[in-house]
Amino acid sequence: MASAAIEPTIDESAIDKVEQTIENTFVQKVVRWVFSAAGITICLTILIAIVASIHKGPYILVNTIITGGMWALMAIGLSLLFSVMNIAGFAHGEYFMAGSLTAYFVMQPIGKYTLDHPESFITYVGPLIAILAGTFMCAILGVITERLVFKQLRIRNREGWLLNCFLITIGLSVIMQNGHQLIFGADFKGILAYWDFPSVPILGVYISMDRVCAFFIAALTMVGFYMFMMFSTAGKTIRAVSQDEEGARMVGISVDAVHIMTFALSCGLAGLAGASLLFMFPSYPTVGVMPLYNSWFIIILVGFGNVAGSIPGGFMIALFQVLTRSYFGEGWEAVIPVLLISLILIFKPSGIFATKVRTVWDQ
Amino acid sequence: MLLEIKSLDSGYGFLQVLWDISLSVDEGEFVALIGPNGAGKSTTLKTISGLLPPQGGEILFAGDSIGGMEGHLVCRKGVAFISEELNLFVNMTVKENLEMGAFTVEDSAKQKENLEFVYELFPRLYERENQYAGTLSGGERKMMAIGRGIMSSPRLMLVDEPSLGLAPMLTNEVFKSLRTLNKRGTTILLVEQNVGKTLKTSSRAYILEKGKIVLDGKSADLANDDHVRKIYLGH
Amino acid sequence: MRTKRFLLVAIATFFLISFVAMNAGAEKVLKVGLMGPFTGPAAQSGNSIKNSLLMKLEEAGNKVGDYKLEIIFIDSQSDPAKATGAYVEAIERKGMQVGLGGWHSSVAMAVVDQAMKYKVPHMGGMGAAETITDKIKSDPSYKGYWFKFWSYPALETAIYFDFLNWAAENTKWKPAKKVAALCAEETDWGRDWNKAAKANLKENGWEIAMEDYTQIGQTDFYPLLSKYKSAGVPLVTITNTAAASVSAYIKQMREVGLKALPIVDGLGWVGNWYELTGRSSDGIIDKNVIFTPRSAPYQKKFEKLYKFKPAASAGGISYDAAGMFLKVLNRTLEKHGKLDSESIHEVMLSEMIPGKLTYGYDDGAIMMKEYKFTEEMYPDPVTDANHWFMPVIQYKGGKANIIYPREIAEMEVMLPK
Amino acid sequence: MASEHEYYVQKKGIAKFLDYLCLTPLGAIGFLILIIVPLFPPFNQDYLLRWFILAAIMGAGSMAFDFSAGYIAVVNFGFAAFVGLGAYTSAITAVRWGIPLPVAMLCGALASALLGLFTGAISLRMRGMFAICLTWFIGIALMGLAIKMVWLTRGMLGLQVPYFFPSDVSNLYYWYPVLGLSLMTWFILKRIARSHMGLAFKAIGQNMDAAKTSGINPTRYRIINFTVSCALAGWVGAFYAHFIGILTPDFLHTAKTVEFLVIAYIGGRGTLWGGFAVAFPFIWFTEMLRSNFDYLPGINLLIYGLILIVIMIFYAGGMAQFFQYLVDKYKDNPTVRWLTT
Repeated sequence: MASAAIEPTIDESAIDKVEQTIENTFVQKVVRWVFSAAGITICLTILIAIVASIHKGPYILVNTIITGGMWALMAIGLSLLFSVMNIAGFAHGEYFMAGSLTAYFVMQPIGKYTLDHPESFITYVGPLIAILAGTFMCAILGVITERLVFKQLRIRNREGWLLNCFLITIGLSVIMQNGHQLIFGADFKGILAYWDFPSVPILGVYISMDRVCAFFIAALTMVGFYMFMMFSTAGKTIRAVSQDEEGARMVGISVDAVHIMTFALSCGLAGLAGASLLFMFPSYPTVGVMPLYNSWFIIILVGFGNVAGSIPGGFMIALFQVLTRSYFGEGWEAVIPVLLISLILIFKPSGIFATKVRTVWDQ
Repeated sequence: MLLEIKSLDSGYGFLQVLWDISLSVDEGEFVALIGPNGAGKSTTLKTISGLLPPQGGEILFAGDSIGGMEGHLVCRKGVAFISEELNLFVNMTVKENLEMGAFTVEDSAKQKENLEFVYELFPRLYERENQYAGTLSGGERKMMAIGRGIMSSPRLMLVDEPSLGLAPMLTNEVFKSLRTLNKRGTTILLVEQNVGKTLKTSSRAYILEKGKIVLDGKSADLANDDHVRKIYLGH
Repeated sequence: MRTKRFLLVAIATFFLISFVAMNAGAEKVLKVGLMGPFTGPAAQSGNSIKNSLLMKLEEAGNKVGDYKLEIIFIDSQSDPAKATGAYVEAIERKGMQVGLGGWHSSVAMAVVDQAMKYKVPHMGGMGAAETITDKIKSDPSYKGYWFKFWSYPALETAIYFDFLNWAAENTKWKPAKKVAALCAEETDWGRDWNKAAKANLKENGWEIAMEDYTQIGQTDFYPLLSKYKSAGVPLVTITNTAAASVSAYIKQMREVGLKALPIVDGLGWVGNWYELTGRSSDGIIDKNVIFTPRSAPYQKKFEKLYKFKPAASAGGISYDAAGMFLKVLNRTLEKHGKLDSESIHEVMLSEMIPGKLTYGYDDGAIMMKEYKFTEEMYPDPVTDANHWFMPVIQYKGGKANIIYPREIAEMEVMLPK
Repeated sequence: MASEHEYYVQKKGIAKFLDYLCLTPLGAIGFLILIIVPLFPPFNQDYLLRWFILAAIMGAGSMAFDFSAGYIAVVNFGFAAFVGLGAYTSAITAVRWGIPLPVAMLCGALASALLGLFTGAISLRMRGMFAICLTWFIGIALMGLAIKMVWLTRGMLGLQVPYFFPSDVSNLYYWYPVLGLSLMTWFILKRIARSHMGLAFKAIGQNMDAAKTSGINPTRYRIINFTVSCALAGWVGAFYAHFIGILTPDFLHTAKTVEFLVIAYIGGRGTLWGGFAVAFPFIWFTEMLRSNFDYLPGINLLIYGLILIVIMIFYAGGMAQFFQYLVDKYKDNPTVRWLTT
């Protein structure tokens, strides 16, 4: 990985002074952020969401917030994979599928039990067990893939790594889809609901308990993920490897271990998304395609490898889609947001929140 | 003998850069490796630190063979490598970078002690504790990299071209800190192009040309050697 | 070395796989091709079709007279191009002589040409779009090579609106304004369905407020349903061949609290609809073939054999199609003393299309009173209360109940206030 | 076929003519075999011919794909959409205005070329993954449009496309045109690749910055490359449409792109011929799997994925690399040298 070039030494104290005066107050900081590219887009998105909600009804805002969270989770995993290992994953949707499949099989007996014992605490906790099972299953699957496939490639051939990995993930996706079909059949394996309670009215829009919970799961996971990355040693090693692999090796970090961890984390997040959305997307071989596309839209929109950017990105894509559906009709959400992202790409060729770290993506 | 290299061959794929290199560094020494551009100085350090697998020969560190060992394991043995590109974690703060440097140190008291020592050595880093490494100036980056190396309490420190791209004043400061470090007990193997200053600072030196060691000896002796004077010191 | 080994292994696998199962029998056989989407997004329906056809043929011992029936599977993969390739291969390489089954209209549109080209009669396809009917009617040389077992939407949807008219007159359901929102999947089926529904609704004085086409496999209908809710439409319709979509639509409709009368065409196309929708399916209006007591043994056997619930539409109708197919074969054997594409086609042309050879309850049909083709209707089956007929049904407590026509109704209609 | 090792010897007679066609004697023999083989049993059965035709179409498509992926290192991940655009344009012009089919096919090629020009132009500032994604998004958008513009494309209802020949003729009628089409695709691409333009492409593909500093204008070359690749894609697609007889938007799906891509990469990227040569055994192999293991639906795709992964891990250079290895091994043998130069 190329690290930033060493700048020629010029009068450093002068720069310090300028920087200090600019970074003086919190308010000034906020103002500066608002006028940065990221600030403008985020503010604009919020504005559009509010205007559209007033025009069409509050469901736009509610829908954006609730679906955005899950897409963001998927995209975080994808983005992490890219920034740490330079793998542009095309099989991420299949981990989503695996997560939902595991959750389905775990939820089956739990659902039967709660039907007989509706007052039991399992009614509340059971779904969480299913979701966690889905997450762990995918984390394990991720580790297996890393060891069996990417480790092998890394040992043998590091030339054209990015493209080779991309193709391998395409192959993985084909294998997992058809493997699911061969082993579990192609029928829709769905559940009725995780938490079978009446809908909750929010801003005059009725939202099922499952959705509310899915949103809270997404939000908590994001916070947890942030804490993990910022404050835990393991998270720091992941960040270190993503910023400078050689450097990480030099300070004694086992890059191999970080790769395993990253894969587990990334696939686990996809599995979590799949498991928590099982009530909406029953598990079947190709269930992951749509979430995969969405998360790709997000990471392209915000810039490759920008993990934090995936969060606003998720909400932006969700908003794009709700808006197109409301204003253009069903089916156009496959066309218009894509064209819009392409347009943004033309003007911002490396995404809106172009990453500061240049990794080897352009090989 | 802390570090002993016996007839080492190394290179990148089909391109062999080092041919039959042998050198040794004693505990507490300050040894320099000098030579022209492309002589293989950085390759030597990379091979020792485990970032590059050797193609032949032996590397012994404190009696154990570390040739072909992975980078992070070499680091755990007590070898710190400060590369030419510095390899800082640019999107982490100075403090986080230093903490990452102490990744292999499990004793938190020791970590704290190291951190205090680094801040004492480079007060500038203390001032910028919460700044991102990517926003540092060239000189500060060097200090940052050396500081990060110190954090792992290494027995041997490999330093690659610390003066590259620095103003003379800053170069002096860096050299001074290396000397302090050496006096404190850390063995140093330094690669430099600034031959004059290096020979003044180091106790012993090797001269590497076209991937082979052509000369070695006490720094003071080498400074008076005809070959060295003619080619490296320019008089 | 590694390269050499790799090459050897590659060549060995290659030959091994290509020479598997290349045997031919010497006894009298009729090679029957079973087509359906066994893989891909519609695989659940495809497997329902496949298993039902297989079951019926096996019940006859896979034999007609002294002819053994050899089964060839043709996976249409929901893709007309791939289906055509597989179909041709089945004819050319495996010697398929007669075809059975099918699900998608676009596949049928492409494959019908091959059936005609190779003179292989095919029946039991459920690709229903009117374009197929038009295509077959447009050229007499298609005649007798393709029999649809599901008639096109325009013939079918009318009953919904008869029901709506009846409901408006005879129940308390009085919509404030006669406005409807139509939603269909973005396929040949969905388009055709909406077209037919629109014509029918307009004729009955309804206005169309919104018309949407959703992607195949879409499961998020929140924005759409919220839109319907804020528009306050009293009638919503949806038709969708993917179980995931249709069940999501219904569940989310309840979540959103939409008060409109829901017509969900095709909820019953998968057997396990109640597992997917639960209580939220209560009150849904559908028009579908439903399992009558007559089909109970079939259902039981299917579930026991294949471990999932058969669908009345894909499975049940296919089961009957196979029954009718066997009847045709027996008749052919009786008439010509042999079974091949030509003689079967002759019987179909001379006895099936004129309506002489039919298949009904007496023959063991489980779904329809009688399957009958006529010169005017061909390639569609005759559609009326005594032949191919689908009543309006309403779901309640996991059971489909006929609510219209009233003569055969099993339950009082539940309508929103 | 043409090896990348060019032995600069004066060529005469047939060799010179073959060289003009960019065929090595081995390549020419290969083509001759392809011409003759379908006339003899067991290869003269219609279903085998159909596979042959499909393989030739896939092969020609993968050549066009490889032209941008292998040379300027921009993987056109919306390739199927360009193929499909050609197919739709050809079908629609033929149906609407009754244009003769060969002319309609040219219209298809033109439409794809125009879109290729546009894509090439707007993707200029992007690199690597971003350029890939842009082409991918254009593909997705095109597919969405094909679904939504029902008045033009009939959407999912499927557009009926006139056949080239009456529907009761043997597939042999299609075989020779498609072979000619492939040969022409090869000829056009290889001539360009051999010219100084081809060198520029390779330079851009290997190192954009170095190419810039050595005075190559990447803008121009990238646009040219993309346009040519897409034009040929459209051309192949148009033929496909008139062979299959029905078009659905699924034809533009990413999964279709993956099919082209897999063939091109197993063949060996940057060689053009690799994809074409591999298409025949590959299509045959996967179809065999599918039809012999029909009780295990999807097994062919599963193995397809496995092959892709194994090739990528162990043989990133694909079959062409292996071929080159063999050629290098026996390069002292005069017959081998004559065959491969």
